[in-house]
Amino acid sequence: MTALISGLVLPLLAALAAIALPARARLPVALLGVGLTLAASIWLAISVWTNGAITVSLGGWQPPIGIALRADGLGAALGVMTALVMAAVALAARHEMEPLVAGPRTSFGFWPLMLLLWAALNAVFVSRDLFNLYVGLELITLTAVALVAISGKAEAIAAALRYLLFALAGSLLYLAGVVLSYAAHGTLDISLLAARTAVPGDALALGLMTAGLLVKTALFPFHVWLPPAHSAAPAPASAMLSALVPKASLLILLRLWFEAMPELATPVALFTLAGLGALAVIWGGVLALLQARLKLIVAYSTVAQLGYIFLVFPLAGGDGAAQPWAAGAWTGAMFQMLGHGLAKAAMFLAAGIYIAAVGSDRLSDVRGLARALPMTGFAFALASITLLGLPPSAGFTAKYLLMTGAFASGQWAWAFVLVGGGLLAAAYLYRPLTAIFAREIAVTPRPIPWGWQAVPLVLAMLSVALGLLSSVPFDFLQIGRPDQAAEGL
Amino acid sequence: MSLVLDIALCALILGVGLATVAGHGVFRAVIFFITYGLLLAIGWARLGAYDVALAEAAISAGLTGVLLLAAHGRLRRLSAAEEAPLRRNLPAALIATGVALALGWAWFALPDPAAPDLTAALPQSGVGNPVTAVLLNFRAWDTLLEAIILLAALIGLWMLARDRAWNEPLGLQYHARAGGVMASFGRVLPPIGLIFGVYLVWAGAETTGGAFQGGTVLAAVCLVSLMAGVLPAPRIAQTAWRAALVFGPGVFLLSGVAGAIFAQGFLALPPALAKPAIVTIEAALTLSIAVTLVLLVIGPPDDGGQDA
Amino acid sequence: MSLTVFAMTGATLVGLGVYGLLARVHMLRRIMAFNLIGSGLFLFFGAAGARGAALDPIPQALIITGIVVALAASALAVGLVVALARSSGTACLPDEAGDT
Amino acid sequence: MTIWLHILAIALLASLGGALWRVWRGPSQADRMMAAQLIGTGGVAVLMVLAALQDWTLLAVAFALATLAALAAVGFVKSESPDGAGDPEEAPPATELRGTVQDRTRNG
Repeated sequence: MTALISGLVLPLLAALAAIALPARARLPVALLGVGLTLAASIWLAISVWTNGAITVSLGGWQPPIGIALRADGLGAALGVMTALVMAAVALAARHEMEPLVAGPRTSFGFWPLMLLLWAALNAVFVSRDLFNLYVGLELITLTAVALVAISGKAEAIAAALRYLLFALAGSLLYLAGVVLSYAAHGTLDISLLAARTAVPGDALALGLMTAGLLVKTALFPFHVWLPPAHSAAPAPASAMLSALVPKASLLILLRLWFEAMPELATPVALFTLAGLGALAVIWGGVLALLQARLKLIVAYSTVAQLGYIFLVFPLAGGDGAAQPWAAGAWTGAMFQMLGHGLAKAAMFLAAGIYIAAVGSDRLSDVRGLARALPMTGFAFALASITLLGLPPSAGFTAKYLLMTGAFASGQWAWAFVLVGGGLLAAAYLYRPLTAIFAREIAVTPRPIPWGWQAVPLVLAMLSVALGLLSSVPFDFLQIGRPDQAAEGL
Repeated sequence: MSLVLDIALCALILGVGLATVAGHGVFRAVIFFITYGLLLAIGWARLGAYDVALAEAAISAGLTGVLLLAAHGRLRRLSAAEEAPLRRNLPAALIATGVALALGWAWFALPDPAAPDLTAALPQSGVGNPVTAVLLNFRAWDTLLEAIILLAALIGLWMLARDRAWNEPLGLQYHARAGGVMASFGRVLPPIGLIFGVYLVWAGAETTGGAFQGGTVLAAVCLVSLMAGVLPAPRIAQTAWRAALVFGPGVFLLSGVAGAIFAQGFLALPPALAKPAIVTIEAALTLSIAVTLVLLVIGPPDDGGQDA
Repeated sequence: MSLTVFAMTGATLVGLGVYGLLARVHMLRRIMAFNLIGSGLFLFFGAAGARGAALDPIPQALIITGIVVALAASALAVGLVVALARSSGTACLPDEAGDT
Repeated sequence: MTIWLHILAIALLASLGGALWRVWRGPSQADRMMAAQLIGTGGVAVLMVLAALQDWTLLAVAFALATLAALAAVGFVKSESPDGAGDPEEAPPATELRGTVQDRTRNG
């Protein structure tokens, strides 16, 4: 329990201290907060591994009166992934957000916003209360929008405003569903809702919440806000926005469809969700192919990569949940969430290094930079392996498990999406990789400290290691899963 | 007769809502929006939700209105307050009708009310006002995050300042004729508002009131003093202001941690100590909420210059 | 009966807000439309919470939280609109400034 | 007694309807704002009647409404001044008059 609460309290305290303390104390206190929260997240994962899922009733009040928190395998795993990405972001931001480089405004705001975002993500990962999740999502939204706007450029302001528009619309849709479900059942707790007496309004409530969360997850066709927002933010902010923020709304979606109201998962609904995911894979890939800037390619690839995760709905949801292949498909999708997070953060941080080195992320300007900055080029290439789904990366494990589920359940069509998406990813990553590894250097880069260059490399290596050592995370992700799908492959 | 009253009130609310959406002119819409919040507060009074009525009157009708008025003024000076007239938009009308009908259907499909039974829990909560018990005790984690959200919005707002204006005072530099109506108003209102705001926080434990409502009233009088030029505009660099921002959430958070160490868990309040603990937390929160709201309304530092 | 009147008012307000959000392009309009949707939902919620024998305090507390969250979001949105107008001279999003 | 209070509340709401017409009609921004202030006052009156009908704690709501209405009026006056921070008492009368005429042409 202490580990769970520490993951929420420590980043909040560090954020408050970073706001109140004078400028010279800001960076040390923020880095201290990052280190302690990282330790708390790992500690939480270890306690979940040894003791199983951890449940806390806040203030000693049981639901439906109070709010319950619960760290299961998935929540704790996402917490560790978030902690690793945040630690990497902090190490990169030490250089990029230095007052002399970024100016007093950005160097003031970045640290509290980052820490508040972290606290909100951790809060969403463990919350079991639909309204508390709404509050957590709103905190994520406001900090994320501010992080988009932080560069102060005109296109960043427009992108942030569009992002806020979509995110608030999504919040209201979600809130509408929450209102209906409390009005009908008198509880907001996910576990209590699972045991409710079903009423006709439930389908509407679930539909509204799902629609809102899809907007926030930027699933096709609600993805239009994502690429401009993620590419307009400074690189450390983009890394958080792309790797972490969509995972929060996606996790709530999974909790709703697999835990709170699994009996409403009709084949048509599940097919629609996965169909939109498949379209996102294709459409995001095609648009990534057309971009001329590194960060935009990476941002469009987020649209595509998030699409894969939605294949979990028909492969492991509804009637399929009790089938032998469900656990594999479910874990595959979770591997995709974790692997994509690590790899995408590595890519954005690498792009940040290029921007710091040559002042631009146009493919024509980053040509040949692998010669001058070999570690960064290597990091980008390693992260690409995960996005492509090549062995031995986490992306490979994810696609392998999803593919097995598709064949075992006889839903062959989804296998084509996995293969086609992989080919598209190869096509859209080919251009940046050939540019970075070209023989001639287009622009002579400024020197970049080794400590900074190593950051994306470590993240990219972690995304590969997750695939190499997949059996431990596989078992870990099963902790606290809903009972019906506990029987594995 | 009370049904006639409610129907008349709802008709007014709907009319004002329609005028806000459909009428031409952004300024007109802003004014309608202010009256909308006001009528809604009366609606909450009719529903018996007095704490909500207070929040609606203070926050939606009051602060949001001032925020929008100030924004309209700024946009007009940037020649961005004009808008194209509303054209007929059939898809939007269909979606909107669909949403309204779906919600209307959901109302009639609701099963019998199933509110959680609070009779055993309320006496343990330390306060007599059940809404305060929910906000500060049963669901304190929501309320803590809510205070943090206000703070996050303020930090986000400050990020919209231009770099060269960062060290300027926050917001516009208000001035008024010394001894004029505005300046006298700025001196007369604050003492009254101060007492009323403190009363709302104190009363909130047992009857209508609370930290957010009281904080809003305090913010309102503070804003009037600022606008009248009685108070100097704050700067981000001033540590006292930043400390005031984090004081309330900090006290709330640390009292939660104290609950984890000395009582049953995070945010737990032992029944014997619940009342003083809640009043302390509310007092600290009120101060921070008031300061945060003031700074949210006056906006980021502004040197008044134009972008190229 | 009165509760039904308030609930239907809430549902209609949500519809009005949705229309404003989709059909209006000036960003201050859209911020107001958001608040309309939010308050309509809350009105519906408040009416639902008043159906039982005693008034349920939990919806009231959630609504107060929601009102404060809406204010925070509105304040940030208003700041962004002013910043947008300062940098681009319009209070509409780039690809929508021309139409409607 | 309650029936009379109900009738009084309905009559006050009807008067708010009249003020709302003024907000719609304008024509100047000051007209609309003054009408909104009138609605604020009327709203306070309605709440006081409701306080008599339902619960006296509603007086706190009425008082909050009155305080915040004052803020809205100040906010309006400020945002209408040329630099957004001024005060009509400071400006020479001629400028103010011209401003009003412009308002009328813009909104009329």
